[in-house]
Order: sequence, then C-alpha cells, then structure tokens
Amino acid sequence: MTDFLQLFFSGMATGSIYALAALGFTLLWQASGTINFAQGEFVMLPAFAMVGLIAAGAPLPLAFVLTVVLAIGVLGWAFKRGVVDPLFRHGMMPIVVATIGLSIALSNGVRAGYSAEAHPFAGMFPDRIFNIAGVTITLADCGTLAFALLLVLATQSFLARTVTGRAMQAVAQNTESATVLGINVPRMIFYTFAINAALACAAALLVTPVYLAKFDMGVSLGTKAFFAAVIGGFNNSRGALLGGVIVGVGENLAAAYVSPQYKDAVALALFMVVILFKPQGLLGRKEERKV
Amino acid sequence: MAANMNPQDTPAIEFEDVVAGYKDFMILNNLSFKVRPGSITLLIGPNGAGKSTVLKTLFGLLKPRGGRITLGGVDITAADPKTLLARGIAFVPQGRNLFGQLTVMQNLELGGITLGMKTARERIPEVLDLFPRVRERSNSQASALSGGEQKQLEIGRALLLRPKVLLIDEPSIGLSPLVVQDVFKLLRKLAAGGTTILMVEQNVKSALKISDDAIALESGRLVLHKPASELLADPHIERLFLGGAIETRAA
Amino acid sequence: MNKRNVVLAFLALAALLVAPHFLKSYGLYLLTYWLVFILATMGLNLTVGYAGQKSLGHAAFFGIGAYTVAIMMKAGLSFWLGLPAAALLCFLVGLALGFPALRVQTIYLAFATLGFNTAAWLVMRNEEWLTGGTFGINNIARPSLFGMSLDGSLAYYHFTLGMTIIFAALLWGLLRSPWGKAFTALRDNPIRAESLGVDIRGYTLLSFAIGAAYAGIAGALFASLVQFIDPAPFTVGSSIMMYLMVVVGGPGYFLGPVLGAAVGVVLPEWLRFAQAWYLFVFGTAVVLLMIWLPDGLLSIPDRLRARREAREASAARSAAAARHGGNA
Amino acid sequence: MSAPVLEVRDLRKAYGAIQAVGGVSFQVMPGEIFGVIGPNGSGKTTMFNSVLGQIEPDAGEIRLNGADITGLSPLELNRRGVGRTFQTLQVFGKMSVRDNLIVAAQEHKGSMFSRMFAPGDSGLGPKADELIDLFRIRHVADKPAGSLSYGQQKLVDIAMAFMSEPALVLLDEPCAGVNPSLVGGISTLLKELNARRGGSFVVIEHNMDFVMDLCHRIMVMVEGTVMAIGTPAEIRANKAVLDAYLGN
Amino acid sequence: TIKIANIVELSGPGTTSGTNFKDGMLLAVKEINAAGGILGRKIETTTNDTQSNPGVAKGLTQKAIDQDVFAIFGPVFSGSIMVSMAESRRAEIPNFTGGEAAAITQQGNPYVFRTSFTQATAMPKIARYITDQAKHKTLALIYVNNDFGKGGREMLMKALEKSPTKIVADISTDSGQIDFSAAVLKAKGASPDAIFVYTNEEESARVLRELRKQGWTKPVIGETVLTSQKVIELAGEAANGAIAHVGLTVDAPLPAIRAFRAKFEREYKYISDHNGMKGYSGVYALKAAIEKVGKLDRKAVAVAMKTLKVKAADQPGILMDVEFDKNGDLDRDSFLTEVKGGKQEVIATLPPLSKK
Ligand SMILES: Nc1ncnc2c1ncn2[C@@H]1O[C@H](COP(=O)(O)OP(=O)(O)OP(=O)(O)O)[C@@H](O)[C@H]1O
Ligand SMILES: Nc1ncnc2c1ncn2[C@@H]1O[C@H](COP(=O)(O)OP(=O)(O)OP(=O)(O)O)[C@@H](O)[C@H]1O
Ligand SMILES: [Mg+2]
Ligand SMILES: [Mg+2]
Repeated sequence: MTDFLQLFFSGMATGSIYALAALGFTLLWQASGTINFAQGEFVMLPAFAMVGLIAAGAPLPLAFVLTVVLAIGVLGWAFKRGVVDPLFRHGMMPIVVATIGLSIALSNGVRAGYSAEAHPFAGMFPDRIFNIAGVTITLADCGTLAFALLLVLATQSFLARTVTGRAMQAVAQNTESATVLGINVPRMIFYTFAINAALACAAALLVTPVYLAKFDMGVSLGTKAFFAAVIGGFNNSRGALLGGVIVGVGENLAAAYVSPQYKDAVALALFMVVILFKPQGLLGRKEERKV
Repeated sequence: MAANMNPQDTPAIEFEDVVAGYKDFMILNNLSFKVRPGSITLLIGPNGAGKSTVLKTLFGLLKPRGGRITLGGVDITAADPKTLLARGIAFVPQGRNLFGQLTVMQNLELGGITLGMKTARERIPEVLDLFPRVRERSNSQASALSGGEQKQLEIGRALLLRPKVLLIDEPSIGLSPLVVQDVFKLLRKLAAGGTTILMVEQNVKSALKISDDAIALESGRLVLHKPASELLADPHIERLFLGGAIETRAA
Repeated sequence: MNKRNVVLAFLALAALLVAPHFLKSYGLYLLTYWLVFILATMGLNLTVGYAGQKSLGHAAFFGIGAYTVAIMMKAGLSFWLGLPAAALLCFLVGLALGFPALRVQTIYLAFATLGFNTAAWLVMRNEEWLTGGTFGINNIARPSLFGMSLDGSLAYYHFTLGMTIIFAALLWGLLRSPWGKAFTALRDNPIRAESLGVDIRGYTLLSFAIGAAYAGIAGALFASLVQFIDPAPFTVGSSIMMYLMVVVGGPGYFLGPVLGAAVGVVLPEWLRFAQAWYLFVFGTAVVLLMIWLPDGLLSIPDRLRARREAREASAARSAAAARHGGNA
Repeated sequence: MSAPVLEVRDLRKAYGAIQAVGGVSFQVMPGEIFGVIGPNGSGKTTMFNSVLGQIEPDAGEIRLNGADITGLSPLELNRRGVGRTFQTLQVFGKMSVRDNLIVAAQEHKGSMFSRMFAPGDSGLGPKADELIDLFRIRHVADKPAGSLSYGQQKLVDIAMAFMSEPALVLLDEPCAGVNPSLVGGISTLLKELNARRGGSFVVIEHNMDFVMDLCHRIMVMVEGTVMAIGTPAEIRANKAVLDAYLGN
Repeated sequence: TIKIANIVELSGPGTTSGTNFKDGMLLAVKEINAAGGILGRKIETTTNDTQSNPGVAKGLTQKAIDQDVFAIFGPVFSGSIMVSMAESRRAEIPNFTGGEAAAITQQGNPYVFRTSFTQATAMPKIARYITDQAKHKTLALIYVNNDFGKGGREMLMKALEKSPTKIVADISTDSGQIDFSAAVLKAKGASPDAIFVYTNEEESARVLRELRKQGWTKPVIGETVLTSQKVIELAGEAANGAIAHVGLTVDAPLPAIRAFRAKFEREYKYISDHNGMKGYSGVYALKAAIEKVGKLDRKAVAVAMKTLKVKAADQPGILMDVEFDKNGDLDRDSFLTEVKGGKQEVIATLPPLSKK
C-alpha cells in the first residue's frame, strides 16, 4: 500500500508537469483552433533564457520576469505576426506544418547556438523532503502540483468567465463572424499567444529542475503533454490537469505493476480507449451538431 | 423617390465607381449608387449578381480596388469593420454566422462587445422580447438551434447595437412566414426611427412592399434604381421577378 | 494530361536516367533515398491529401514493410516474396487502422494514428526475438531481378526508379478514375458524400489501406537500400516528417510528394554547408515555405492559373458592363 | 389504393427536455409531392434527419415501399433510391461544380471495383451539363463550388440531389436564397420528374407560393407534432394553421 | 593533406555523445596541425551529422568515400556504425568508432577500430569489483532500453553468471524518462546489496536523485557514465557515494589527462566526458599508426592498427598506454571512481583485463 501511494504521489507530481505543458495545447485549441507542434520548444526556450540570465548573474525572480517579457515578445507577438497571421485563414494543416518546422529550427538553433548539453536548473523550491507514512515527497513536487492547479483554474475561468476569454474562443470558432461583430481579431489572437507564452514560462520554471534545460527537452515533454491534453479533453483546460495526472500516475503504476518495457503502452492504451469512446476527452465538450 | 432625390441631401451611403471582388476576380465594376438616409433600400438580382459582395465591400470585409464609398458624406473606403461599427453600421451576413459552441446568451453578449458589457446586458432582454423562440433557447449551444432560430438570433444580435445603418443580407432565409412578416415590420419601424437600411432579398414581392427604393444588380452592374412603389406597380413586374427578364429589358 | 505535361514527364524521366552518370555514390544513394520517400509519401498523400484523413502514423507502415522484408529475408525467403507480403500486411493493418477513422475524425483521428505509431514502435523496440530490438537487423541483402543482381548502387537505383514509376502510374490511374472524385468528396464533406451514395466507410478504409500498402512497399525498398534497420526511422517523429513532406509538397496534388520528399530528404543534405546550423536553417526554410505557399509548392501553377483566369473573368465582366452602358 | 412509398409512424426525438419531434406519422404516396411546413423550431429538420438516418430517433418506425428502414445509414438509404438536400449548404467546396454533380451520381454506376477502371466522369458528363444549364450555372461550372455565392451553392446542392434520379427525394428548404426566377425552375423540374418518372418528393419550405403551387398534400408541424395534413386548399383554409404559421 | 571525415550524432538522441566525440577529435586535429601534422602533412576534417539515423549515416559514409578520405571517425551509435563500417570496409578505409557494443568488432571487419573499451571488456572489470572486492551478494539492475543499455546489461549478466552475485531485479527504463520512482521502488523492493545503474547522463542523474529521495543508503554502482562530470553536475549532492568503473575519465590522476581536460574546457567551455576523450585519443592512435607505417597507405595503416601498442610517454595525446588487438578492440588500464564531495575521485586503478 505504501508503495502504491508512493507511486501515486510521484505520478501526480510528474503528471502536474505534463499538465503545465498540456495547458498550452488546450488554450491554443480553444482560443485559436490551432495545434502547436512546437509547444515543447516553447517551454525549452524560456528555460534557456532563464539559465542564461541566471548565469549572467540575475536572481531567479528577476530572470523569470525578464523571461516572461521576452517570451511575450518573441513567442507571443513575433510568432503571431510571423506565423499565425499569414496562415490563420488557411486552415490547420499549414499552421501545423509551420510549427513542426519551427520546432526543428528552435531546438537545433539552441543546440548549435548555445549548447548541446543538459544544464541543471535550480528550482524556486528549496530541496526539502517530507516523509509521510513511508511516502516521500519533495517540496518541489507539492509546489508544482499546487501551481499547476492554480494556473489551470485561472486559465479555465479566464476563458469561460471573462468576455475577453469568450471573444478569444469566438475568434477560433468563426473568425469572419467575429470580425463582423467588431471583435478585434488580431488582438484576440495576440492575447492567446501571449498568454500561451507566459504559461510556457511558468511551465519552464517548474519543469526545468526535473527535466533539465536541454535543447531537446521539448520533444518528450511535448509528446507527453499532447497525450495528456487528448485524454483530458482538448477543448477544456481542466482536462489538461486531469489528463496530465492520469498519464503520470498511469505510467508509474504500469512500470511497477505491469511491464516497464511497455509502460508507455499503458498511457497509450488509455489514450486509444479515450479517443475511440470519448474522442472529445474525459472532460471535453462534444463538438457541435453538423446538419 | 430615389430617382427624384433632392440633390442637396447628403446620401446615407454612396458608392462611387467602386471596383471590388475576391483576390484578382473583380465582381463589382465601377458601381455607383446612393442610399437616402432613413430609407429601406432593397438590393435585388439573380444569384451571383454581386449583392452580397456589395454589402461585404461596404462593411470593410473586402477592400475595394477602386472608387469611393462614403457614409453620410464621410469617406469610409478603407475602413475596417470595427471602425464602421463605431460609426453605427451593423451587418447581418448571409448564411450561418454564429459561434456554435457558445450559448445563445454568450453569442448575444459578444454581439454587444463594442458597446461594453453593461450596456449589452441591459439591452439583451429587449432583443429577446422580439424573438421569443430565441428566449426559450437562451441557454442552449447556438449550434443546437434550428435554422430559423439561428437566423433570428443573428438578427437580434445585430439589433442589439441599435445601428444607424443596417446592412442585412437575405434575412428571410429559413424564417417562417409569420416571422418574416414580423421582421419586415420591425425593419419598417426602425426606418421610421431614422435607421437607414440596405437589404438584400430574394423574397422580392414582400420585401418591395416595405421598401422605399429598389436597386437591381446584374453581373455586378446596376440595371435599375427606382422607387419600390414604381416597381410594384410596374405591369412587367411578374416578368421582372423572372430574373432574366431584367436582362431583356435593359438590352 | 495535356501535351506540355507529357513533354515535361519525359524530360523528367530523361533527367532521372541521365543524372546517375554525373553523381558519385553518395549522390546516387541520396537519389534512391528520395525515390523511396516519394513512394511512401505518395501513399500518405492519398490518405491525407486526397481523402482528407489526418494520419500521423505513416512511418509505422513504412516500418512494418521494412521489417517484414528484413525478417523474411533473414529467414531465407526471397525479396520477391517479401515485397508483396509487406504490401499485403500493410494493406491489412491499414484497413484495421481505418476503423478508428470511422469513429473519429479530424484531429482526433490524427491522435489515434499517432497512438498507433507509438504502439507499433514499441513492438519493434521490445520484441527483440522478432525484430532485433534496438540492435536492429543487419546485413539485409539486396534482391536480384531476372538473375540480375541489384546489389550495385546504380542497379538498385534503377530498380527503385522503376518501382516508383510503376506505382506512381497505378496511383495516377486510380485517382483519375471515379475513385479519385470519391476520395475528394470524402475529404471535402463526408456527410454530404454519404447521403449521395459514396460509401465513406469503404473509401476511408481503402484510403488508409492503399496508402499503407504504398508505405509498405517503400519500406521494403528502404530496408534493402540501407541494408540495416532498427526502430529509429519509424518513430512518430518520422511520421510527422512525412506529413510535413506531403503538406509542403502540396496535399492533393499528384506530384506534391515528389517535391515534398525532396524538401524532407534532399534539402537538409543541401544545407549541410551551414554546418551545425543546417537543421536550424532547414526548420526555418519550412516555416518560410509554408508562409509563402500555404497550399504547398505545387500550388504555384494553380495560383498562376487562377490569377490569369480571374483577370480574364473580371475583364469580361467589366467589358460586359461597359457594353451595357451602366444604368438601365 | 397503392401502398405508400414512405411511411413514418410515431417518430420521436428528444434533446434533453426539448421534444424536437414528438410522435409524427404520415405517408407519402407514389408520385406525390408532399410538403412539410411549420414554424421555426417545430422539428421539421429533425424529422428529416431521423428519417434519413442522419440522427438516431428515440422511437418510431419508418418504412420505404413497405420495408422497414428505421436506423439504416444515409448510405443505405441512398442506395435504395432516396435522395436529399440539407438545410445548410453542403457542397464539396474544393471540387468544381461539374465534379460536384458527377460525384453525386457516380456511385450508382457499376460496382466499386469496376469504377476503378471507369472513365473519370463515369459517363455522367452530359447529364451534369443538362442540370448546369437548367440552373443557369454554366459560367461557374468550372469554379470550385466553395467560391460561389450562397444562392449558386444552393442550386448546386439541389442539382446534386437530382443527378442520380432517385425515386424519392427529400428537400430541406430548397428555395431559400434562390432567385424567384429559378424557384420557378425548381418547381418545373420537380413537376416534370414527377410526371415523367412518377418520382415522389418531400419538401420542407417556408416559401408558401412554392409549396401551395407544387404540393399535392401538405403536412403542418407545430412543436414537434402534426397539426394538420391536407391539400393546399384545406391547409389554407385551416384557421389554426393560419394562426400558428401562415399569418394572413 | 590528410582528409578525415567525422560522421557523428549531432542531433537526435545521440547528440551529447556525438558532440563530445566530435569536439575531442577536432581538438586533437588542431593540436596535431599546429605541431606540423602527421608525416609533415596537415589534417583536414569534415564534420557531418547523422541525425542518429543509420540511413543517413550510410549516405554520409559514402559521401566521405566519394571525397576519398583517409580515415573515418564515428559514428557513436552502434546501429549507425553497423551500416557505416560495411561501407568503409568495402572502400577499405579505416574507421574509428566511438561505439561500445560488443557486436561491432565481432564481425571480422579489418577496417574498424575502437576508441574505447567494449562493454565486453568493461563489464567483466566492474563485475570483478562487485564480486571480489565489494562482495555484494545481490544486485538490482536499472538499465536503459536502447542498444547501449541492453548491450551493457547482457555483458554484465554474462560476467556475473558464474559468480556468487545474483541479479535480483532487472529493470528496464526509457531514454528520456523523467520519473524513476517506479524503477527505484522496484529495485529497493528486491532489497539488494547494491544497485547497478546503466543509463545515459541525464537519466543517471534522475535515478540518483530518486534514490536519495527514497532514502537509499547502500551502494550505487555504474559503468563510466554514472560518475561522469555531467551526471555530478546534474544530480548535485545526490551523486555523492556513487561508484563506477571508468575506462577513460578526465579525472584520472595522470598528467596527460589533466592537460587534456584543461585544454578541452578552454576550447569548448564545458567539461569533456569519455566520448570527448575517445575522439581525441582516436586521432592520436591513427597518428601513431601512420607514423609506424611511415606512409599514407590505408591498407598498411589498418594492418598496423591491429597490433598497435602506444605508450603515453611517446605519444602524449593517446592519454594512456594502449594496445589494440586483432579485432580492433583495445585494452588498457582503467579506473574505479567514486563521487566524493561533488567530485569524481579515482579510488583504484584497474590493470588491463589481459594482464590478469
Ligand atoms: N442537437 C440538438 N440539441 C438540442 N436541441 C436541438 C438539437 N437539434 C435540434 N434541437 C431543437 O429541436 C427543435 C427542432 O429543430 P429543427 O431543426 O428540427 O426545427 P425546424 O422545424 O427544422 O426549424 P426551422 O424551420 O427553423 O429550420 C429546435 O427547437 C431546436 O432547438
Ligand atoms: N469567396 C469567393 N471567392 C471567389 N469568388 C466568389 C467568392 N464569393 C463569391 N464569389 C463570386 O462572386 C460572385 C458574386 O457573389 P455574391 O455572393 O456577391 O452574389 P449574390 O448576388 O449575393 O448572390 P446570391 O443571391 O446567390 O447570394 C459570384 O459569381 C461568385 O461566384
Ligand atoms: Mg448573396
Ligand atoms: Mg429546419
């Protein structure tokens, strides 16, 4: 039982990391109808920005704030101007492929221009371990989980409860109608990507101590986050958290009780079952009627 | 009326030699016409004549390639929809234009986004009074509504703005006859209150009855511009409805 | 095909036949590699570009084809048995993968195929008794044809070229038959298509199965080309690359995969002058290409034609307007 | 008295608390043009989609020429000679208008396998051209259907339903957005097909001139139920119908 | 000039190893050129990335052959080597690989040479330590499920087969894995005397941290990677106490290696791992062989390589005395290291396997 609890809580901690990255997927899907295959790299880049700033002597909070500002400019504004604006009205395929290209460019740019090595990154939580009834948990685990919860709820209620949030969703659903109603479409898209960039920075802050800052950290992070988002529900931010935790815990239990070689297969099997029987995800909303 | 419009009056809407279309395909070629303030002007013509294109161009959804569009004397040729909404124009396009995954209420609120939420929320009940069918469904997802209910919601969403100029593209599509009558009556009332209305309709007979002027388009050019009453009284009226008849008359 | 296209096709063929004489072994290898990917992405183009089924699992079929041939040849069977077996096996697995596609559509289908790819990869990696696991299968022989050994790189190139042309021609025939329209109908509006008697079930399954068979054949050729396989080239990442090739080349354009595969396979090699930065340049090039041509490289002729026709049509419209002299 | 082509018995469909269709029964006779009218949201489209296998009805029985077809897929129904249009525009946006029409009938020619070797237009070119001329869309015949005006798309949509000359056609608001001159054309086409081949039609429409002129019998739906079924004259004289739907 | 092609993993999963290997190799070339080259000729290098993909590696090897290079360095991943060495053999070009898989030199290819121990050499050495010195009776094994991890696991099991040490838990993990709580829990659950960790750098660091988190206090043993500079940097305090056998380590108490470490760090701003040393010493091995033959003859150089003995005293770049056997495998001293106070320390020097 202790083992189980240990696995469960460790899984929750890992899961909340996945959730943080998955949150970006659900946000972009709801508010712009796009899928960003460079989402993992959007976390990697701020991680390196922070590593660089800290190396240059900035304390962590300052490094974080500067990184957020930088990210909103580059991953938010520049990405929107450069990639989203020209491709938005051409449907999903071109944007998806552009983000694939971008992910190749970003990870290899960091590799060639900065370093191919993994860099350690001290988190904002002190290295503290709690032992509760035989289950060990670090302070960082708890902190990450709490933060993930906070960010997910904040994003969710922003989208659902504020007019701006709904206007962002409106743009994703029907851009032309949004224009006709006087919704400032470019600005809504900017908000979407700016929030996404800020979330990516928060994710980087919490994820990097575990993932380590490395040019290819985005690949596995992105994949896991993607699975998490699908399981939880692509069009629901709370789904990201649920999905993340399910993947994290599921993997751990599978590795311990099924077969470590096929532990990925468990997340996968779950993923397939969800897709086939509830394609919109566990918490997702069904898409509209068609005829 | 239109033909003998007072030259001193500033037209509510004026097209001067407007050229517009899609990408490189120009649909409207040097189109010119004027719309009197506070009137209902009906835009008719065969399918594909360019009626919707006129409205889209006017509302800034298509950028004209040439010519000038003025609104109450002010040049709005290059203005975007947001600016135009601020000037009091509202547009109900053809087809379905709702946010399917949002609720009816949320759709209405977004319709009033340029007003500020407070004003919008205050006005929503008035609109729902006009369309009881929509009120019943106010918490459903918009995509769950029937075709006619959706159209009513769309019209209501535009009326929320209390526009000075209303562009409305085939409002009768999908509406049952009683509702069409109601909507037409409503438009008449709005016009009486000073709203300028430019309407496209294929339901020509009923639409002419509430219109002041009529403009007929064919292949992107203007083939007639007359008071609606003249058209109704025209002995060739039945032939006129037969689309192609306009062609023979003009030639 | 009009006359100009026939001439172009002949020129291209001539170039492909002459080119090897100006290339060293690396160039020849690259050219063969490219042909293999043309064949694979042609299959994906059918699934994604024509039939509109979002598939992110194509590399799995590519892998299944490669492993089938490799395992059969290791067991002492002929390549000529392995090739049809690879095609058939992929066809059947493709058919099976089509079933989720009947339940879910668009991005959800993409998710499902992505999951399938991961599963296939796990099997390739973990079932060491069959696939050699991460150690892979080495020394895969090249086949011989009518007693002629295809071991040399030039011979193998010609062989691959021949196969590519044959299967491209078959696909061309299929797409210009009513099937082509049925696939497109399925892509543009499945609901309407079904109500018009288009068996969307059948066509969906077949679009997957045929696309998969093409990947299987390409995989078989790939195994013999590299003469070594391990699970690495058959990951989800590779599927995503293939998807990229189709979209960059022009989805739904018959020759899109030719250009797309060139971008995916040849372009990175060209860019090697950029040294450590070459993949960065490649990624950036893809982004720029998409922004410039969202419908793919092959949309250029269409774009030009559409522009010309639009000009003519507007001219005709304005001429008509002038003739009628404006108002009635 | 011949047997009905289409027979619907006690059809029901609810969405949560909303009873969209609440027990609808009617029969369509061979060679009959059957109109369906009713206020917005009265369940006409829902009834159509249930009959046509697009959505699953909660209860009820549907028979085609005596055979039970409840729950059959749209594909099966099409193969049994049932054609339809949708209330919303449903064309193949990226295909040319001509290809739209060809694809609408090609699946009725030969087996799937034999179609692999058939000519590209399946020999349907002349038929398509005929309808293109009839609906006056010749000048846009080679344009992608998605780039047409609303009314033009509607015409393509209707033409598609007639390409394979089905024995029973269900049309959901065919005249919406169509120019009056062509409304007459549609009317003529239906009458002609009806007279020439004895085809049956079910038409939902809010254009009363069209319905009254064309239909042999009309059914009025209100709040998911049948208020009246009768000849145009009977319907026009029905006080309840006037109040609920027609006005004056 | 003497052309050498460097074909390595610079992207994909092999990036870290490939980059180190390449940097070490280029450093050696730079030094040799500065000192007048080999036999008075300068070395010219080209570097190409295999993307960790054998299909690409094959093409690049052909490209190198087309360019008529004298020798090929890399790749590091065994799958890629399998294809590249088949090509280089056909063209009769000496090929120095960075791979450690035993199978590479078991194919009787006269043109392939190691730059490091194979797992077949290294694992028996560490096994000997586990059984004879540390006297662990039971061992839990955590390995990474790729060719590197699986190859090492096989060799270790073979080496321990006849010893009293039993492997009580055999746990596969993935490359790129984040959460090792299940693996560690399982290993702990078997209550072994020691845990053997055979994964790549980042994963090793995560395992060490998880071990510390779950309160493991008994020994953690590894091979080469576990006590590497990178792992220490990434795992921080949790690395303390880890013990590993290291064929080549920048922390060896030898002047040549100290010097190398300093030069490498100055040049590339990071600390080399064993792959960097492999690339570096490999070039010097080639130099020694060419000088022994006295002319630029590939065949003769390949033959000479097969029995080459180089002393660090004569050829400082070789870093340590080394002997190549007829398979192209090499043998030499190696070290037992332990992490103490955040530093790798050599606790014993192990003689070549053949010497015992
Ligand atoms: N998927 C759905 N979910 C919830 N309610 C629905 C759904 N589909 C239809 N309805 C409701 O059922 C009722 C009937 O809709 P239907 O589309 O059949 O009406 P209709 O008679 O075709 O109307 P119209 O003339 O406006 O097209 C409407 O009130 C609608 O809101
Ligand atoms: N997005 C588009 N791209 C290209 N051409 C278009 C596009 N939309 C419309 N057209 C063309 O422009 C012409 C005019 O279209 P418009 O929508 O203005 O017609 P309309 O008069 O409103 O017709 P309807 O009565 O059918 O609505 C048509 O010939 C149509 O084919
Ligand atoms: Mg229109
Ligand atoms: Mg309806």
